Amino acid sequence: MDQLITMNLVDLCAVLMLLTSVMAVATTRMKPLITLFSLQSVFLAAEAFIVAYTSGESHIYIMCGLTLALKVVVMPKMLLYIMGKIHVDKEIDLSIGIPGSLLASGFMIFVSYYIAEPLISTMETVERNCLAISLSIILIGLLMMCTRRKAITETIGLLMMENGLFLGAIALSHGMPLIVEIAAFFDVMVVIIIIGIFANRINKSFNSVDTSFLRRLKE
Amino acid sequence: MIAVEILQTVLLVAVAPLMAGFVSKVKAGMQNRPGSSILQPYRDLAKLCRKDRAVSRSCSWLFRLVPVVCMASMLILAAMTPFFYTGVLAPYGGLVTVVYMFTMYRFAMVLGGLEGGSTFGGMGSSREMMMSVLIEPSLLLGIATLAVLSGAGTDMGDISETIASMGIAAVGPALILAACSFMITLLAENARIPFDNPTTHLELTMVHEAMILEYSGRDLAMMEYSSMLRMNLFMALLGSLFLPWGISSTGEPVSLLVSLALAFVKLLTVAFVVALVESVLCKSRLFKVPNLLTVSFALSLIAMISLYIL
Amino acid sequence: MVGTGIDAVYLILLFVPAIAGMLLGLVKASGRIPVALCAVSCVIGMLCYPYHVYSPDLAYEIPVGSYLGSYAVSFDQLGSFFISISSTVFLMIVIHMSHSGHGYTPGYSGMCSALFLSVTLCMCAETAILLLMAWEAVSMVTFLMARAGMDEGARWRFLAVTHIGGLVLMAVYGYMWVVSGSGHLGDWDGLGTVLGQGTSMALALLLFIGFGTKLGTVPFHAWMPDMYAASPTHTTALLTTVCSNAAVLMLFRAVYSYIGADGLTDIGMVVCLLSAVTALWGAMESMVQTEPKRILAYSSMENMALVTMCLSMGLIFWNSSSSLTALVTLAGLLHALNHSVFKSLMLLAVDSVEDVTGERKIDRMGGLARVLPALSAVALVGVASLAAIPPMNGFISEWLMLQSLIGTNAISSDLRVAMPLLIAMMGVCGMIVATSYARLFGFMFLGRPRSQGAADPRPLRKGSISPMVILALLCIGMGMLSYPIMNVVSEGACLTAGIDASYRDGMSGSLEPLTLGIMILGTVAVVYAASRLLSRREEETDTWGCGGTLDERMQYSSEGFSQPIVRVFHPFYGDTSSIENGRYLTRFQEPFVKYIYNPLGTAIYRVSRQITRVQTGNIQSYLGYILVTLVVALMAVRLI
Amino acid sequence: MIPSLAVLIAAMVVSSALCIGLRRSRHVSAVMPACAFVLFALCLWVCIPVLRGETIDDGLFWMDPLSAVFMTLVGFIGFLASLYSRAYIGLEAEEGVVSRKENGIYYSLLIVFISVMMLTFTVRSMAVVWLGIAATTLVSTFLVGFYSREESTEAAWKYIILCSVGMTIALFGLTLVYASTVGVIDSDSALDWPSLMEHASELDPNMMRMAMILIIVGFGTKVGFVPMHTWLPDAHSQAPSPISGLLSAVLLNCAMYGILRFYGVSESLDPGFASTVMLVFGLVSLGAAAFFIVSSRDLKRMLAYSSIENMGLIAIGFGIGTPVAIAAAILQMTAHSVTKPILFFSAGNIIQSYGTREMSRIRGVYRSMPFTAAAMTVGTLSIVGCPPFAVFVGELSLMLGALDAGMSWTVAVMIVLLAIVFAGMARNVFPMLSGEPPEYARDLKGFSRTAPLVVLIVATTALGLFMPDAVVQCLENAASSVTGVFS
Repeated sequence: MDQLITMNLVDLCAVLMLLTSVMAVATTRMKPLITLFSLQSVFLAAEAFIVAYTSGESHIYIMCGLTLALKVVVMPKMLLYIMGKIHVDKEIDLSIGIPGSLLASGFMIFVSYYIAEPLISTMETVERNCLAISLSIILIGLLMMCTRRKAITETIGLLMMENGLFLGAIALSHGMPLIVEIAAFFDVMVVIIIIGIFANRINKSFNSVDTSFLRRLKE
Repeated sequence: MIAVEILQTVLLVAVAPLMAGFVSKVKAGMQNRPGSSILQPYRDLAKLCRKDRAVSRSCSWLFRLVPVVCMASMLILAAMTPFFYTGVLAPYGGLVTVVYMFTMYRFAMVLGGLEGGSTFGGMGSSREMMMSVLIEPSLLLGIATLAVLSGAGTDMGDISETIASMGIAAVGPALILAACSFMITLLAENARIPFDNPTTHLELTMVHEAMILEYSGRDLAMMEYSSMLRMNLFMALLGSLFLPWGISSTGEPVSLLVSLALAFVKLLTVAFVVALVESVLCKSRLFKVPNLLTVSFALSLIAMISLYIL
Repeated sequence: MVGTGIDAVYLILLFVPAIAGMLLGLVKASGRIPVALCAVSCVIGMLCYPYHVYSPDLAYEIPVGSYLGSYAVSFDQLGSFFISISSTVFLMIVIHMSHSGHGYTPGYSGMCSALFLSVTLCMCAETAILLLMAWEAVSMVTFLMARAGMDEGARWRFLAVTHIGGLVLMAVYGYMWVVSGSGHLGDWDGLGTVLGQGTSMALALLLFIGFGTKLGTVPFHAWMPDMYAASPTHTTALLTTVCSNAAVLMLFRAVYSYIGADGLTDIGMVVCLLSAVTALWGAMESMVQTEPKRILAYSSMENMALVTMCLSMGLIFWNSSSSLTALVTLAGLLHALNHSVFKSLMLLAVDSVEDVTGERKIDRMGGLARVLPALSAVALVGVASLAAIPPMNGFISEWLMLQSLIGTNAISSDLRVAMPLLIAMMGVCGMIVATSYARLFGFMFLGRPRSQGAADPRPLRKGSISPMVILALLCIGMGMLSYPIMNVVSEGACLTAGIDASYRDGMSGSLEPLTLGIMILGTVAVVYAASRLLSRREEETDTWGCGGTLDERMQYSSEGFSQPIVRVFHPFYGDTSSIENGRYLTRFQEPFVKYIYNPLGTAIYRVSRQITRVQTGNIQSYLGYILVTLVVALMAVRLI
Repeated sequence: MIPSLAVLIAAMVVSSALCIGLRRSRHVSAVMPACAFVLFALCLWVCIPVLRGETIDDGLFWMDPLSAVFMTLVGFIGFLASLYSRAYIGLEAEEGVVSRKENGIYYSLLIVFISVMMLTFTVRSMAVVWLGIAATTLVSTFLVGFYSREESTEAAWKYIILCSVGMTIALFGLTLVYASTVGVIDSDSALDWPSLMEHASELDPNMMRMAMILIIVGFGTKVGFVPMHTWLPDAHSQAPSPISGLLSAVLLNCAMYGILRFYGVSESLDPGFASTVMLVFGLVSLGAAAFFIVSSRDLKRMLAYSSIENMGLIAIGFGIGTPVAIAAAILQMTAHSVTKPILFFSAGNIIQSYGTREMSRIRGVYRSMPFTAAAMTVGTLSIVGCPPFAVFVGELSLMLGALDAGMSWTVAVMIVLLAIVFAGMARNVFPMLSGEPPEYARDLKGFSRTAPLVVLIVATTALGLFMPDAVVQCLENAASSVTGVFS
């Protein structure tokens, strides 16, 4: 019986993560975007906690702790600090408008279900339908990076792709070996730091973080 | 049989000016004027040999070599052509070599024309070359027709022998068409009327004469003699290859005499035809000449193809 | 396997000096050492055929091979004869080069030994990798040797076209390599049966195209005239003689012995047609050029077209009468050899004339025969053999070609109806080419000098006449003594191609070149002696000018000389004539360049402009590309 | 731990620390090439036995001939690049473009970059390989964005964003592979390559197909397959020449190594799938790169496109799939890694002397800089596949492999595209070499500027002309270890 409960809970958390990423695509201002990202990380941590609790894999607890510590608390603060320093205007100008990006993310969800369908039928782990959701979160993250002009939003898109990735890792195989998890985590952190540095340099030279200025190098 | 071959060559060389004289005599007759005697060419040549020559300052050593080369090539050709006996003095290479000897003769004359830097020499050479470009294919096709028709390859002695032995069977469309094309080539090669007026003195119309304008004295004699010899050889070739009946292949004196007589008759008839054409037609404009030569080329092409199709 | 000690000594003597010359040249050693080393190699190369007679199966394999097989050389009869003739020509060019006034850098003479090395390796390579490497090296070294030239575009167009030809050859040899399973060319005989009809025909066509780029077959000839005119004359001489010999030999071996010639009749016909068009086009274009080197470029194109025509006709005759095939292949190969001799003679003569008068165009030359009799005599021999005048070697190979064409009544196939057209083509071609050579010689040496440089030319450099005299004697010698040469070449060709008949019974007429030659020279001597007996008084006058005095401008110009033929063949020439500031100019637009090369170049450039629009510079579209690729790839996998 | 490997890693740590410590002093530009040489020597000490066939297999580390080939290349080109940058950056420092501090940062980043790349090839678990490749991206971002100009910031920005996206996709591919091994291999050694190869047949095929697509697209972004190549020309043209030489010669191989490892697993699971995908990407890259080269105007961008073209050729080699073709692909990879730096280093000399990268404005290099012009000619002739250089042998063996596998259409397409590449390359490079040089062009000489070029030219000629059996044996081992035939 608890098998059923865990499946429902896991699916619930995954769906909530998907919901947050769709809403992130639809926001037009920077602050709600960051809060949505931290919300998504909270759901990811919950997911990890449930899986760890049911499967008894101890190292997933560490994963859950790390996610909570870094992605919910540290990362948003850092982003807000960067935004404050660069006093970027709150407005995110989308290149294809809200209805367009929502439709696109719907298409992405459909595609990932269509692709994951043969895999799910053969898997036996309880969280098998999380695979489709994690793939769609990744694709939506990439979509967000494609349609936003601001450097900060590209970073957040990348982080959302990472969340989808970790959801997949946890759901599919009760988490990858510990060192891999931690390695992936730190890699994400370093990437964010570097992006912060370069965002700063772009801001210094173009006094705006709008990547549409970065058009010089073309054929 | 070497004696007969030598006689044949000597005869060909000796008769050449006679034939030239005969043609001018017939033409004169046609225009009912008395005209000079048949032997006049001999006298002209003798006179020229005795006179000293004037050589332009801007001529080089080649100027003196050209007449010698022309004369030599024609003499060799005389040794190669069967006249009344199928055996020839110099059977080294068949009809193809004959064509290339004519090219040698023409090449030397063109270089001679370009010597001295006179306008007429250049003009004569360039026109001569234009005409020879159009003559060459029909000449080669004519030879190919003969070779394929007789099946005896390109050796002239064998061709005339086999065609003679084939008798009437040989007189098919191929031979007749080839003979006509060869006749036109003969006229074009030897600068006769429809293509070029041999007796003209108007430099702008000359082709053959313009090239030898610079020559004088014994060089001019050699050039004149070689062009007469060329004319004679062409007529002899026409006679012995395209109408070879009666040519003797065995050495007995009787058949030799008969074929000698027949050969002379053929030579005179061809000369008469040439003279007839000259008095009837007039010299055509330079850029009308290609049309006429293309007719000759078409004739020889059809002659050869008819061999395969019929 | 290394034969007896003497074999090893011979090979060392043949290759090591050239390698040393090359390295010395690269390291910019001063002085004439690289040239001397190259000359040593050439001399040893000349002894190649006699040495082959001494020890027939000379072969050697270098222990350390490359990734794709070892480097091995082997000398068969045909290959060693080709090497001998090419090395003789190479030696003459090198001697003339060292005496010529150009003052070539040591790097250039280093390149000469590199070219000798690669050409000789082309002719005697035993493994496919060495052959391909040597072949590409030939075009690369020629490209580098042309550096001193003026026109940049010509050089890289040459490299581009020959490299594309090289790529095609790499594919063909690769295919044969894979089918035969071994890298050694020795055991590649008769792959046609394994390949099957269709593929062997395709391979044969690709081979003709691959080598056509170097020999100048019609669609690929555009680089030739510019390259010949722009590069130094000695590079042109080497390119047109030695490299063409290597190309002809490799083409012959590839088509006749590797693929095996049976069942390739249709390809034979196609290539025959193509070479006929090339020959006609080469002849006609050489009539209207104004620079000697361009005239000789188009004449090379015409001569090489005749060679490819003979080789392709061999394919047509293959299954009907093998004696005719032996005759026609002999004609082709012999013409290639003869061509390398008289073309190098002419190019050296042209170089001396340009060096002496300092003029580039024929319209600015003239009247040199009077001032430089020796040079003009040698050039006359060259021009005569180019125009196939009887005693010379040009005449012999033309005679063989015509014999094989006329002998076609023996073959049964329905293609023989096309033979008369070929005869006619050869006739027209032969005569136009003779005209253009008469024009070349006439306007360079005869008449009155048309420029100050031609009026009082510098004296000819000491010793630069000797190689030309040797080449002239070689022309006459190969013409008169061609009987033994014909036997050697035909025997080698039959050995390589597996023809069992002798070329003699393919000939429908007899030719004794020696007696013919002696008779011609004898008669000329006799007539000359006789004419001297007559009156020898001579008077110096001016050229007949209808009363007025002629100045040099009243002579015929080279355009004027070729104008009648241009009017007769006007539709093909695409010539436009106009009067500009008092001068009558005719401009010729090469139709192939106008209709094939230019559109092709612009098409590629337009496509590349479209494709580079992908690189928009904005990161959003880059990320979009990744997203689209990912989705498309996943969907593709899911659907298939 | 194997002594040689331990010493190598220790040397890496020490030299990195040394260079970072000395980054303020003037001697760093001398110390760093010495450290690079030590690393190269030690790397040879490690790799030579491995190349002969024995594999190192203990604890975290695992090396087989394939990784040994890559590692030697990294060591060799890394050392030559650092030697060349001594002259290149030295000149920039004199001209004041690069301050003392930046000079130090450059050298410390370079030594870390080389060490990280070397480590990537020694590890057993594919996850750590992924981490290694991600780390190289991070380090090289700063090298690409070394100059403070806007263009190099933009190039670095695009480089980091696109490559991180690629690495994330690849990581998801890794997770799928891990997921498909859940029932088969116990969890802690799940992503180790040897164990993956042993249990390859029991993995779940559908999952592996999806994983393979993600990995090829993910790592393909780093390799520069065409739809995802967009960052490559910008990064290579803005980075300093020694770095762009290093990037295109060795970093692309690093990413290709990641693909090759999974290519082996996928080929033994369902043969034909991974190779078809590689063939498609290879042909698309070759085609697009050919046209890019024809119409490029910037010298270093053209060389970057030629790297894409060569990576396309290598992918075609793996796309064919037969052992002969794989060996040919590895030979082509080695040839490209040895030849491409010649072009970048001589291009560096030309750009420093002429001050512009615009090919139409560079003329007369032959007269102003004879040695660099000679190197440029050799480099161009060898990269487009003229003998006697190595790329000719690589391309010819690729063609033989394709013909052997019966893909004559692929060969035909390859020939046409190689011809266009040749025409484009010749059209751009050779006019630069001839003609009249401007007066401000000066000849740059010096040991550390000419030595790397000479060494590389000798290497590419030797690789092309003579291939002793020992080297051929190493190639065969490397090829067979890709598909895990003998391990």
